[in-house]
Parts: sequence; structure tokens; C-alpha cells
Amino acid sequence: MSSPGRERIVFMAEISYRDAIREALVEEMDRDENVLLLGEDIGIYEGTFRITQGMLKKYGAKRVIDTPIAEAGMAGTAAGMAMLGLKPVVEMMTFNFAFVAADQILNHIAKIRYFSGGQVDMPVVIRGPQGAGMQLSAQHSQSFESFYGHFPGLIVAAPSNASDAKGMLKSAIRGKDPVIFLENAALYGLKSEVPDDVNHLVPFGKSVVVREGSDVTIVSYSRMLHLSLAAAATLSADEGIEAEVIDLRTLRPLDMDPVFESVRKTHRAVVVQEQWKPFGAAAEIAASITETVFDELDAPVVRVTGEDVPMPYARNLELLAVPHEEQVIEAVKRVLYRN
Amino acid sequence: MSSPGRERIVFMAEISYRDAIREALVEEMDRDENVLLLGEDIGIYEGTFRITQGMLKKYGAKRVIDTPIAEAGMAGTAAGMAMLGLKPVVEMMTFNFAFVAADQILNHIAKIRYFSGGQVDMPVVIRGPQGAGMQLSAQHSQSFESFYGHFPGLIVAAPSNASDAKGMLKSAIRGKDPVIFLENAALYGLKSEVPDDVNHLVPFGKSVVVREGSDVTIVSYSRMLHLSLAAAATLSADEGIEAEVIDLRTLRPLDMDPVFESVRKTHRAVVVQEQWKPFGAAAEIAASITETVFDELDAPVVRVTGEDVPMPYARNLELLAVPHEEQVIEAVKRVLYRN
Amino acid sequence: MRTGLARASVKLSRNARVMKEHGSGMDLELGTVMAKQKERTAVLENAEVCAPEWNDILEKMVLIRKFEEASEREFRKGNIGGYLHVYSGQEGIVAGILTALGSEDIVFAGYRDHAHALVLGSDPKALMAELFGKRTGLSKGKGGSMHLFDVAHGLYGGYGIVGGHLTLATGAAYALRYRNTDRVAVCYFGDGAMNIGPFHEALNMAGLWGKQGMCPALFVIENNGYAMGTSVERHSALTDLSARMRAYNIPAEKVDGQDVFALRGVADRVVRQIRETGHPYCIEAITYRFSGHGAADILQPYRTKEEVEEHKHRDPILILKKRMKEVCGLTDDDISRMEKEAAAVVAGAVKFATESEEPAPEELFRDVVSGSGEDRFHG
Amino acid sequence: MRTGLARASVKLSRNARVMKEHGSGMDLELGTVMAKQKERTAVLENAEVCAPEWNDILEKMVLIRKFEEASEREFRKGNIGGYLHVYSGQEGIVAGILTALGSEDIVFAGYRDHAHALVLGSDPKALMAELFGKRTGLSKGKGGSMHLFDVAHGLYGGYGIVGGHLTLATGAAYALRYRNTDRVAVCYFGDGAMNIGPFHEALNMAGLWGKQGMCPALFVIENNGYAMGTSVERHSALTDLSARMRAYNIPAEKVDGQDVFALRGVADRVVRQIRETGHPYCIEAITYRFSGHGAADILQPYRTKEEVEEHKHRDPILILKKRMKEVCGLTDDDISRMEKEAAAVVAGAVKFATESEEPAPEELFRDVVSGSGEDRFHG
Ligand SMILES: Cc1ncc(C[n+]2csc(CCOP(=O)(O)OP(=O)(O)O)c2C)c(N)n1
Ligand SMILES: Cc1ncc(C[n+]2csc(CCOP(=O)(O)OP(=O)(O)O)c2C)c(N)n1
Ligand SMILES: [Mg+2]
Ligand SMILES: [Mg+2]
Repeated sequence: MSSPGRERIVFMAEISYRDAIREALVEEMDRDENVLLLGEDIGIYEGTFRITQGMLKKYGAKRVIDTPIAEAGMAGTAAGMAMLGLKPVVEMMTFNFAFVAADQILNHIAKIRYFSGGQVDMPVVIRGPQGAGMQLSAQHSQSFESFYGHFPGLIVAAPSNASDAKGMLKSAIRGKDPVIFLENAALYGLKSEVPDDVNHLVPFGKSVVVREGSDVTIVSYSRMLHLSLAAAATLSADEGIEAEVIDLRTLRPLDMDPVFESVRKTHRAVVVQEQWKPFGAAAEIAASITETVFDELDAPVVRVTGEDVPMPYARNLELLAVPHEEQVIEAVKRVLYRN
Repeated sequence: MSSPGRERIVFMAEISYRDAIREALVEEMDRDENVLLLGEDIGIYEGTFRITQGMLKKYGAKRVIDTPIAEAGMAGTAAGMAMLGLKPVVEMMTFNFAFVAADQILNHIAKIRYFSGGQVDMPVVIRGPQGAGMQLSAQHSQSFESFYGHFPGLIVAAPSNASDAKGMLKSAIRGKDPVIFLENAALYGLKSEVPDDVNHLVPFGKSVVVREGSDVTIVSYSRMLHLSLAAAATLSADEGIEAEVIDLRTLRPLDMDPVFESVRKTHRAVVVQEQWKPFGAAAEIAASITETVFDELDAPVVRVTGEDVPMPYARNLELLAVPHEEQVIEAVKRVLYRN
Repeated sequence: MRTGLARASVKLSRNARVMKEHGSGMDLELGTVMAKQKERTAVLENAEVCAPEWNDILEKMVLIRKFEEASEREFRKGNIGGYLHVYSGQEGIVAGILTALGSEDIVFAGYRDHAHALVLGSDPKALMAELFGKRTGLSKGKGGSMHLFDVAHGLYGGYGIVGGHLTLATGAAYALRYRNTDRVAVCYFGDGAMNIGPFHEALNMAGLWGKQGMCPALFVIENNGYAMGTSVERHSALTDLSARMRAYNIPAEKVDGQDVFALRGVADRVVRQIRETGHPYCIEAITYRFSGHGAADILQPYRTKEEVEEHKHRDPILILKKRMKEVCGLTDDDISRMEKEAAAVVAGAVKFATESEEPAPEELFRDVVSGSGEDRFHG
Repeated sequence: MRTGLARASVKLSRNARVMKEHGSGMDLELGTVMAKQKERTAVLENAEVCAPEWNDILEKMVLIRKFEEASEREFRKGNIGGYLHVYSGQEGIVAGILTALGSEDIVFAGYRDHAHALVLGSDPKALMAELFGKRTGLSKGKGGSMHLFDVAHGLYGGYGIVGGHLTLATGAAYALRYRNTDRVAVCYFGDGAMNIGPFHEALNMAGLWGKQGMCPALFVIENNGYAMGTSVERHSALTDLSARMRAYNIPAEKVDGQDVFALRGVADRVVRQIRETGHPYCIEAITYRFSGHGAADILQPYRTKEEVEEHKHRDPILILKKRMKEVCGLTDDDISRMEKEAAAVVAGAVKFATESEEPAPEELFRDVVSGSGEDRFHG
């Protein structure tokens, strides 16, 4: 997507998911002085995940705003800024805290453009980590794709790698719409190649095939994509099963076409999602596959999800609560009637 | 479910959905002095939908608490009361306002029992109307089944008639768990038969077949159930198609067994839901049907939903945004390959 | 009419009572505020009351009243749907304050927002058409009464969630300063809105940003004594609402909201001050709503008919008319001409709204996100 | 040690500065509070300081410190997961206040909650086992450090969402009165929690219910000067936190949180008053956290090492020890015995936690809703 229309050599750099996000922020702040950051402890403290390291010093307190603990205030003031032409990026220390801002995000940010009849833009980016796996227990271990994905007016992104994280965050900042940008704390350290291009933009609503295969389609995003890829590798090595793995990247708008296309080839699909099954993201994907390519399916679409319980603290219980590679493998075998 | 174990004659009374809810509150308040009500303008004003008419006079200000406009405060204080043995019933003037209480409901009420290791009960009932259709525009016209249904720890009820409304609300109040009780403003005036029995209890997690049929299964709940029934009647009269219609009644726990059983008979299913399709309630139902009785299906499970837009104000646009009988009929014909 | 005015002075003392009980706001001594306000009013009386502007102000207030009466009528006829909240009785608060703004300043309001649009200069036709849900409406019929937007005239929205827009106004004020303008953001909200969480988060942030001169916001409390059916005494632990604003380091003062002179005097001063300092300020306007909370509030069990009638003697339009008659020689003829004109404008607006077409079906999918719509309609 | 105590008196004046800048709370004149507190402390010195109870209090404080040190150690070893927030430096606030409660009173806390459990009488073994995520933990290992519950001892939870539990405490206080008891609910929260919406909604409701005598709640601000890395000056528009409480009609007073005598004196008085009146009250305890915000807060860029060191001279344990030595003849031997005992208790707790089994897999599905679990495990 970078610089369409003109060919050029783009060098790649191997950077972490964390640095990709940081770089996107820095580049866009350098590019457009209307971009500014709000968040708890993003300034002096430099961010609990150090995404905003050095930013206060570089851009000053007007552009890097340490807010009180006030998620509704952060989201809502950012919306007001956006309506007046600024491009605020809000950091949720973790997305669990954004419940406090639910009304501001879901009943204001998502809808103002619409009920104003299009009189204002709403370029608010709300970003931060989500997900389980660090023994943070019930209040701090949630995922929000279906929670936000349900609401028209929002864009919901959940990148799985550094390149997408950077390119999608830059698209988010340059756009005119509110973007819920769901990072995953467990991925921050993960390194991968990112085009060394200040105009590296990844569009929303473009799912991609990240591993080709003809036996089964595995659909996922964010951290669970890596679980899916690991399972695919094991399946290939151990069973000779070649899974096609698709990274949705964006949950709203949801681009199902590559999934449908893949299922037309594989005739089988497994959807992998970290959190609770009921009314989770995988339900939409599974329902949509069945609705659209029913005749292509040789087996039911199977969902691999976390257990339907608030996240427990104890390590062994937490491990039982989240999906594992074996479960993906088992699901694949199930849709292939191999067990 | 009333008075299991002993046969007796139960008289029926024809009352409105509104009165059913009112009666449930009155009977349970008479039965247990630990039951109390909190809400905005439920006392002196007697409730915007007049559910609490006469209650302040009857029970006094200690048991019928007019709160400030503070949804988080209402939900959270009710939770504190519940932890100390009371049985608070909170009225959300409409459920749209409960976004302000999202953190209290989703991160506290739903999870405290769990992270306390079962040391406290959480008998909080949060009730109020939801739904579209009254030209209340984007901020005031939403449905919340999938929103709350996703969270373990909650019970989510959405009764479609007076008897269920009364019996489920009584079960909610007598229980030990938090219940999100989703009423529908458009149903308040609807009359139907209710057992004249102070122990008329309807359990959670029991879906029911409300119309038998062998050609197709239509799954719904709340107001959309009536749309489904109307469509079923038209289909029978005009096309000789006999639809089996199932009322889920509870979204969490979700009782899919009667649905599976029905689909084993009809081999076709349509799910009807009022709100936005992506990540909506129908996705879970459709995904679950496919996952479980795939081999029984002769057609994809089709979802009938509202349009994926914030609710517009203009009457004609609002009418375009919500599901209609014709859409259900069309969906049924589609799964029967009749169009 | 005479008795009315006689009783009005009785009610003046009720207003004074609120002030007295709570003090005035700021650091002024008890009573000083009332005196100061009188003083200011006197200044206005002598120097400015007869300026043509005051004629315009009266005209606007009369227009608002007629508009609100018409909208209630049209609601009963079924031409307006949803919720309808009118401003009758509170006109002074917008007329006295918004006329003190510059043309670049911006305004945020709640759902009781028709008056704000009218004073800012929105076309009454487009406004009524919005209430009717027509394509010629301010927002193409997609927002309705609770969500009036007219960005060209500085109106950044009416909002339906109580207290939900305080954050927006605070952020907007920051943006105005961030972009190095001297524009001011005004935010109206009801007494009942002060108890909701987002109010608190917004105001604390406004107070903090004000210290850096980064929050040129005027917060206006439309203290009409009730949140729907719940009186201030029953919804606020501390009934001195101005004092509550000072908990955010935001100076606040009570003003008689029925006295548009007093309001304008205060507004002129504080808007200037906000523009200079970038620090937020609050005006608590003590007022009264003459109609029910919304069109559905028929019984009004929370207040007596007598209470309403008494307050009608302190109708801000009556008070302004009386003063202009006394001081500037405004005549009954002038007034009836004014009223006729307003009635004609409103009738024209109703006619326009009635005759306008409903939105095109494809509008359903427009404005969801930027550029959405055209290619998505599949109805 | 001597130098330490000498410098402690220097720091006393920092504490006094906070009081001086903001006044004391209540309607007392500036400075009077400090004097009154000294007076009360003096009373305690003469009459009660040497009561065996004070020995227990010192023991508890020493136990807390040792416990926290151990928990930090075990976190570094990987035996404790998730977030870990310790109370070192703030011990006086729980020891001075919770010991003033009756056995039926109840307590709500934030995520920095170990100390509360220990003073209320929770078994250190079960507490440490909870931190280790073991089945013998207070909540069977399902809550962890941030969510300590020990209902049998009156602890109704530690909560992880900043300010999210204020509503719970307010409702619980209502329930206590509704059920005609004279029990009191105590709610601890940090300075940073005062900026979040649910705090505001809860406190306004508490103030309102207090007017009916229906809110026997003691709110305790653990004002340690920082919310994570953001100082009070940077997070609160009005830095006088007690004044902010009075915006809810809740009387509030500042107390030196490092002086457990002063705290206990105030607590005895206000708990009695709350019990009698059913009206909430607030103690703003000025304190300091010696460790990082949480175990991950290594760099602490928001404060200097010197600042931390200075505050360590006002260690509440040091201050109490000193007073008890001076007044009651507590000896160094007594103290070292006490410390050894505490260390042994903590070592025993660590051993217990280490040796305990992890929760059974079927615990995963228990406690989701009432009666859930047994029949649902399909792992
Ligand atoms: C969060 C929320 N809760 C409840 C409502 C329902 N509601 C609409 S207006 C209103 C009363 C508001 O009173 P006030 O703020 O004093 O404004 P007024 O109507 O008096 O102008 C209520 C409770 C709402 N719109 N939003
Ligand atoms: C709603 C919410 N936002 C953010 C956080 C992350 N967080 C945890 S503790 C904390 C600081 C709280 O400071 P304070 O209330 O002063 O308590 P202290 O840690 O100083 O005891 C923050 C921001 C959270 N837990 N909840
Ligand atoms: Mg009001
Ligand atoms: Mg703190």
C-alpha cells in the first residue's frame, strides 16, 4: 500500500511490535503537528509499556498530555479535539480500563459523525494492549474485538505483527474516523520486518493469507494468529496437513472475501479467538462463513476459544483458560474428520 | 416451573408486559424485605415507563431510592448492597444509559464472585427497556444482548411476553446472581396470560418452542419473536410453509438444545435479531447451530438483522434500519430455496 | 399583567434565596454578588440597553418561545417524533450569554438545544425540518431534536446522554488553544448532569488544563431546579452547585437566569477573561423550565401547578420587555410587531418542514464513517 | 538511627506544609488541626500509649513491612505473578484506623491491599498462598494480590480498577443501615482514584444518603502524593483533596498518615461519630509509598532517590517505635524480638504458600455464578 503508483526500492528493518508502534507515533507527530497524545503516565513515566519513551521530552507537554486517571475524560476530550481538527491518539494503559469510557466511545465517538449528518470528522485513535496470559486476573485480562466490533462508526484493528502495527496505526492517524487499535502486550517484544518508509500505510478491511495451504483454513488475528501459525507448522510436520492461515487484521470493517476464497479451496475452516466463546468474535466469522459459502463446506466451522470464565489468577488455571496450540490442532483434525 | 412437586389449579390473568414486571416487583418486595429498588425518577416521578407507579408511597423512600443521574453509582451501590445480603433491583431508565455503568457491571458485578473465590453472592438485578423504533435516534435506540451476553458471571434475560417477564424477573430477584434483564419498550403494552401464582417462576437457560412447525426453524427472542411469529403466520397462510418458532428467553445461559432438536427436524434455520449484524447475538446462534448440527442442515443458517448503522432519527430511515416481517419471510424462503 | 409583575418581585426573592443560601460563588461576600449584578445591570441600563442589539436579543427570545410552542404543537400532531425537550422559561440563558460571543466561538449543548441553535443564527426552517426528520434539516434529518448540529454557526452539537458532552467541550477548548486561536468554547448542561462520572472527569481535566491556559471554556449550568422529576436538593449532596465547580479549581458564580441583562453583563466580562487567560469559568444560571421535562412529562408530579405559575411571573421575556419599555421606550406596538414577525418565521419554518421531503433511503448508510454511503446502499 | 530521627523532624514540616497550604479540612482554622492532633496524641501518650494494644499495633506494622518485603522478594523469584503493589511506608494508615473498628465492621480496599487483610486478622499463610496462586489462598488462588477477600474478617475485597470500589462501599454502608445494624463500612482509595467518574457518582450518593443517616461510611484517602508516576499537583485541579470531599457534603480532615497515634485518635472519634449518625466522613491520610508503584516500577522517573530517602526518615514504624520507647519503655530487645517473630511468621507463610498445591483444575469453572462448577468441568 505504500506510495502506490510509483515503484521504488523499500528497505526493510527488523523491529519489535513495540517499536513499530512507537515509530508510527513519532513519524506521524513529526509529519503533522495536529497529532498529539493523551494518556495516563505516558509523559514523565514514559508509558507503562514504554511505548511513549522519550516523547514528552521531544514534543513537550502540550502534545504529550499526562492525564488524570479518567478514561472517559481521555476519550471524550480527544473526541472534542478531533471535532476541532486535531488528531489525538489516546493510550489506554490497558484496554480493560476503557470500560470506564464505554459511553464516550460507543455512544459518542462512534456516532457523532452520523447524528451530525456528517458535519464533523472524528479522527480519534484509541490504542493500548489487551489480552490475557500475564496472571493479571479477572479485571485485567480481557479482549475486546467483539465488544467494539459490534458498533458501526468505529474501525477496529488488531494487528499481529510489527509491520501491520506500524502501517495500520499510521493509517489510523491519517484517517478521519475513530479507530480502536487493539494491541497485545504479549506481542510487544516480537520482532519482524517493517518497510523503512514513512509512508508505509496498511489499509483497514484487508484480510491477508499469511500461510498458504489447501487442506483447511484457519482464521485468526493478533496473538492467536501466532498460535494458529504454530499449529499449522506442527500439522504440516507431524500430519502432512497443510493449513491456510488468514490474518483478519481488522475486525471492523471485516474483510471476509479472502476467507471465503480460501474455504472454497479447503472446504474446512477453524476460527481461533482468545476469549470467551459466547458472542465472541469467532461467532461472527463462523456464522459469516456458513452463511456465504455453505455449499463449499465439508465440515462445520469449528471455533477454538478461551474458556467461558472470568480469568483466574493462579497460573495453572490461567493456562487452562486460554487456547493452546493443541486445541487448534485438535480442531483442525476434527474438521478433517481425522480423530 | 411453579411449585414443582404438587399439582394445583392455577388461574390465569391477562395482563400487560408492563404490569407483569410491576407485579413481580411488588410481590417480591412483599415477600422479602431485603428487596429494594434503585433508579432515576422511579419514586416521585413513578418511572418514565410507570413500572414503579405507586411504589414509593407503598414502600417508602428507604426501599424505593430515587438516585441522581449516576448509572455507575446505581449499579455499583447495588452491588455493594448485594454483597451485604440485600436484593437490589436497579432500573435503567433505558439500557442505553448503562454504558456509563459498563465498568461497574462488566468488571465488577460480573466478576466479584469469581475473584473472591465464591465468598460473596451478587444478587443484583438490572432491568430496563432497550430497543429501537421510537425515533429516539442513535444514542437511545440500541440492543444489548450480545454486549452483555459475552460476559461470564452475568445472566442475560430478554423476555418476549408478560408471563416470562414476570416469572423471570421473580427468578432473578430470588436468585444469587447478577441478572441483566432486558425489557423492550415496544412490548410494555402487550397483554398475555400470566399464571396467577406468587410462586410463578420461570428459570433461566430454558429456550421454548412457541410455535411448532416442520419446514424451518426460526430462532428469536424479545420483540423480534413477535415479528418471527407474524412471519410464520403469513408463511403458513400464504405459502403453506410451517415454521417452528423458538423463543430463547435467556441469552446467557443460552439453551440451544431445543434449537438443535428443532433443526434436526426442519434442517433449516433463520435467526432474527433487531440490531447490527456484525458480532450481534444472531452470530452466536448461527455459529452454534452449524457447529453442532452441521450434518442436519440443508441450507446455511441465515440471519435477519437490523442494518449496520447508528439509528437515524427520520422515521423513514429508522424503518429501513430495523428488521421487518418481509425480511424474515424472504430469509425463510431462501433457506427453503424457494426464491 | 400588573399582578403578574407584582408577584414577580415576590419570586425575585426566591431567586435571591438560592443565592443567599449558597453565597454567590467566587470569593465575594454573601449578597455582594446580587449588588454587583444590579450595579452592572444599571450600567447596561444607562449605556447599552437601548442599543439595537437589545432589540435583536428580545426578538430572539420571542422567536425561541414561539418556536418551542410550535414544536410542542407539532409533536402532539405527530409531526415530530422521539423525545422533545423545550427551552421555554430558560431563553435568557442562551440569549444573555451566546450574544456575548464572537462569531468564531463554539457551543456544545445537551438535548434541550433548540434555543442555542436559534441564537447562534441557525435557519429556523432547517431547524424545524430537522425536528420533522426531513432531508432539509440541519443534519439531513438524521439527528432530530436532541442532536442539533450547525457547525457553520458554531454549534457543535446537542447530545442526548446526560453529561456526556462536557468532555467534548473541554477537549474542543484545548484544541482551540492548541491551534493558537483566541476562540472560546461554551458548554451548557443541566443541574442533573453534575452527578454523572464523565462530568467529573471532564471538569477536573478542564481545571488542570486551565492552569496552563489551555482551556478557554465557559461552563454554563442551566440550573432549572430539577433533573426530570428530581429536585436539586434530592440529587446533589451539596446543593450549592457553584461550590461544586470550585472543587475543580474553576471559578463559578450564580446569576439570575431570568434576568438577561445580568447574564449578559457577566457573560461579557467572563468571556473576555476566558479569552485572555485560557482558564475555564462557570456561570450557574438560576432558571426555571415552564414546560414538562419532555413532551411526555404531562403529570409533573414533582411540582405543583402553583409553583409553575409563580415562576411564570419571572418569565425572562416579560422582564426584558418591561425593562425595555421603561428605559428605551419600547412600545406595545413594537412588541406585537415583533411577536407577529416571530410567529410568521415559525409558521414559515413549519410550512417548510412540512413540505420538505424525507431523507433519501441511501442516507441510511451515509456518514457512518468518512466517505461511507454512496457505494453501500443495497436496499 | 539518630540522624534519621533528626531528619525526620525536617520532614515533619513537609507534612505540615501540605496541611498548611490546604487548611486542615472541616471548619477548623489553619494550623488548628495540627495543634488538635498534637493534643490528642498527647492524650494518647499519657493515657493509652502503653496499653497492650499499642504493642499489638506495632507488631502488626512490623509484620506488614516484613510481609511486603517478602512478597517483593517472592515476586522477583517468580513465585508471585501479575501485578504486585506493596504498602511499605503506608502501614500507619491501616494500623491506625482499622484497629479503631469493631469486629463487625467491614472494609473495602484497592489493589494495594495486603496490609488491610493483615490488620483485620487474615491468616498470613492464606494471604501469601493467595499471592502464590495456591488452593490454600484466601480466595483459593483465584484473585491474587489485587483481589484479597476475607469476608470472615470483614474484608470485602481488594479491587483492581482505580476508584471502582467506592460505589460498592457506599452501597454496602447503606445495606448495613438498612438492616438496622450500627456497623460501619470503611473504604480506602488512593489520591489518583479521586479523578475517575465512578468515584464522583459514589461520593455524591454517599453524601445524599448520609443526610438520611443511611451511609455509615468512612472514606480514607491514601494520599501518598502520586498516582503511579503522576503527582497530585499534576492529576488534580484542586490539590486540596479534603476540600474536594466537601463538595459532596462529606466532612473531611487531613491527618499525618505517618503518625499512627494521630490517626488512631481521629479514627476513634470519627468511627464513633459515623456509627452514631450514619453520615459519611473522610480522613485524608498524608503518607508516602517507599517502594515503586508496583513491582515493575523500577526506574521511578517521577521522583528522586533523595525524595524517597528523605521520606524514609518519616517511616511510621520508626515513629511509633520511638514514641513507645520514650513513653512506655519499649526496649531494643523488645523490638528485635518483635521483628524476629514477624520474620518467622512471614517465613512460615512463604513456606506454607510454597508447599501448598495449586488449585484443582475444576476450580476454573467454579464461582462463575452461584452453584457453578462441579457439573461443568469438561477439561
Ligand atoms: C446518562 C443518562 N442517564 C439518564 C438519562 C435520561 N434523562 C434525560 S434528561 C434527564 C434529566 C436531566 O436533568 P438536567 O441535567 O437537570 O437537565 P434539564 O432536563 O433540567 O435541562 C434524564 C435523567 C440520560 N439521557 N442520560
Ligand atoms: C480505571 C483504571 N485506570 C488505570 C488503571 C491503572 N492504574 C493502576 S494503579 C494506578 C495509579 C493509582 O494511583 P492512586 O489512586 O493514587 O493509588 P496508589 O497506587 O498511589 O496507592 C493506575 C493508573 C486502573 N487500574 N484502573
Ligand atoms: Mg435541570
Ligand atoms: Mg497515590
